[in-house]
Amino acid sequence: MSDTVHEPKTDSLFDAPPMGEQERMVEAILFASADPVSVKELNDRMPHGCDAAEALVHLRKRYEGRGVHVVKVGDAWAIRTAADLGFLMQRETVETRKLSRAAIETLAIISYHQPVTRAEIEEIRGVGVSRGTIDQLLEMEWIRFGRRRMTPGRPVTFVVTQEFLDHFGLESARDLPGLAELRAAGLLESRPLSSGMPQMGDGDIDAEEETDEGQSELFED
Amino acid sequence: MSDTVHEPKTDSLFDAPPMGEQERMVEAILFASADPVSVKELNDRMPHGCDAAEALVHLRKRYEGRGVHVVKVGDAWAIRTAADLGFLMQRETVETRKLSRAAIETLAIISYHQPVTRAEIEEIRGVGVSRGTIDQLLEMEWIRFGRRRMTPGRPVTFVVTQEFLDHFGLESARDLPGLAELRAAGLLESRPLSSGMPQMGDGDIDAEEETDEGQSELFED
Amino acid sequence: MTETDSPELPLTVDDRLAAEAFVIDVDGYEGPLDMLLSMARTQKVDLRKISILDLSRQYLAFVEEAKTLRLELAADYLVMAAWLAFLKSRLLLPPDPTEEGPSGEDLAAHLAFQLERLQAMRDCAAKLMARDQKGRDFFVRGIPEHMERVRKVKYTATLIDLMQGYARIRTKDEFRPFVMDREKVFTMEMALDRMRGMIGFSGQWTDIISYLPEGWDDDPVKWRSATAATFAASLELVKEGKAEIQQSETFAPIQLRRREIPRE
Repeated sequence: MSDTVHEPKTDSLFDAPPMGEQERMVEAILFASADPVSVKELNDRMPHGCDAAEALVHLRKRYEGRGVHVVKVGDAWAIRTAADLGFLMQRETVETRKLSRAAIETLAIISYHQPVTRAEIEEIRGVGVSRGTIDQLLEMEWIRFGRRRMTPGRPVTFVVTQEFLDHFGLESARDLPGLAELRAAGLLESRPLSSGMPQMGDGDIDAEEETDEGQSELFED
Repeated sequence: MSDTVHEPKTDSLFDAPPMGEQERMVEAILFASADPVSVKELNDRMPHGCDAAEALVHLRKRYEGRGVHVVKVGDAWAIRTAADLGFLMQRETVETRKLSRAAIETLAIISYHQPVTRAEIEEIRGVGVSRGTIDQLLEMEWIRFGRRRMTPGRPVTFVVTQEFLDHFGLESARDLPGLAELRAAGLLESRPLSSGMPQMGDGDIDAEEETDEGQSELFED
Repeated sequence: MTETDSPELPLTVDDRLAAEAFVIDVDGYEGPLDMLLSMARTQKVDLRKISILDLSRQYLAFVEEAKTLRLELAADYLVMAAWLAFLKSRLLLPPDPTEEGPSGEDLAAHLAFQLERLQAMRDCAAKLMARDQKGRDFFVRGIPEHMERVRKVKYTATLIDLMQGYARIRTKDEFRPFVMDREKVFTMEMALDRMRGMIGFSGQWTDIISYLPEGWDDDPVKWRSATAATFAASLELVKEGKAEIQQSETFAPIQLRRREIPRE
């Protein structure tokens, strides 16, 4: 499946449409979809030999400064209205459920520390994380399960989703505000102390490896 | 409400935004609205003093020849995929299926006996031939209409096509193996039918296929 | 909320207001670390230069006060209090070289790190929520066009299919490659089929030989096969409760008749 993307163009039986046409096609597909569309899917939907990635570069430029923008969301693309025109859209505004302080903090911790285990979240917050908080974030599709940590107990980790990036207008989790500064300050390291500190979570934080895996496997699949 | 539309611009306390801005606003509103938006509604939603009708003229021009168009729907406006790119909104999945027994038999009779009328096919098969079977073979372009038979009723005949020959790797229908060759190849049983032998299920098949008109015959499994 | 209805607590109004404030505050904190963090903020210094000793004293004082006010404190707060008391003693007493584990300073530094990290995450959360959000500041396509799935079926057949199909018609029989010639075999299924249709009319005892199909009684091989199959089928019908079978003596004719359905 995935090898169709980088198929050399010389394999093509027919010539790919001119780039201007390809740009139109990408434009039509992105306009038609409320959800971001991956480059792979664009290529799959466009005629053989098309290069959606290149067409996207042109299209993005074309919409600069316009009422709608071409935005990158993870490895996918979408068209979104310009944020400065939000005031025109009261009618379209969706009432989002008010998130609790615990949920907001948990979300921030997951986004900056991902992949992160529940015990690690609890260690950072110094308080247990209720199942409801995690469930709410999972239900909103802002977080999902990542790989299991290869430590005793093989705890599950949490990572943020494409929907999270889309919702907050982020190209990738690397673009989170202040990420570089936090890392430079060592505040994204997992720094367990071998004894003494009271543990709020499952108590197996000590067992977690000390390596700073944060942000290294943002996009697992 | 309705008198706001034609309000003279001189009444405005503030200057209306520049036309470029107004165009951006119309663009964003049309993009995000779930329904087509009338000029009146555009004006209502845009800052005081805006002229949505004029902005629409500009916007419409801007999208000329693009992948999406600004179109009038009744007395309202919407953004729609360019008609020539409709194919991008479809995903085709091709599934390969074996031809039904009825279709294969009908095809076989046509290929061995062409040109052949429907009545003759039915006589040879000993079973009625449904319209669906003939239509399917016509649609696949494996058979086509031949000359009309110069007999009462002037029935149409069927013959196989070049497409058929290509698919089966035949130069002409005369290359099809004859009965003797079929027998020699073990495809024909030479055993004569014993009249006293109960014909297991034979009668059933006839009855079944005869009632089995149309589509249902196409899918054997 | 009258003021004189709790004689066992000789507290002033101020005391009680303060106590209520504590309850509310504890509820408002997201755990002991959060409470420590807000206490630390009152020191109004860089979190890295915070005095953990002061903070411990402040926290322990709060817990003491909560006790005198008979407030129920969550276990987390008490565990933290115990740990801070331990930390305080470590920080105040000269280090014991025989003791294992991290020093008081290490523990204090770690607590400071935790507070700083929690504060950082709080700031991040605020920055995140202050971003332009989908459905509030920017919007998705209002009329998304759903992708249509067009299912196209392609039919195919091979030359062998075609020839087998033709062979089938020309022999008016099911095409059965690689099947043994069973011309002279009358199977039990065939016999059963035949007898099922006939048994209903057989109210009298009838020799099962009369059930043999036409044309199967002249060839001995066929006769044997047909007789065996008919006999087996007879037993099957009896087993199903559709017929009764009898034989007066050895080698006498075997007789069969319909079984009357008993009325219930």
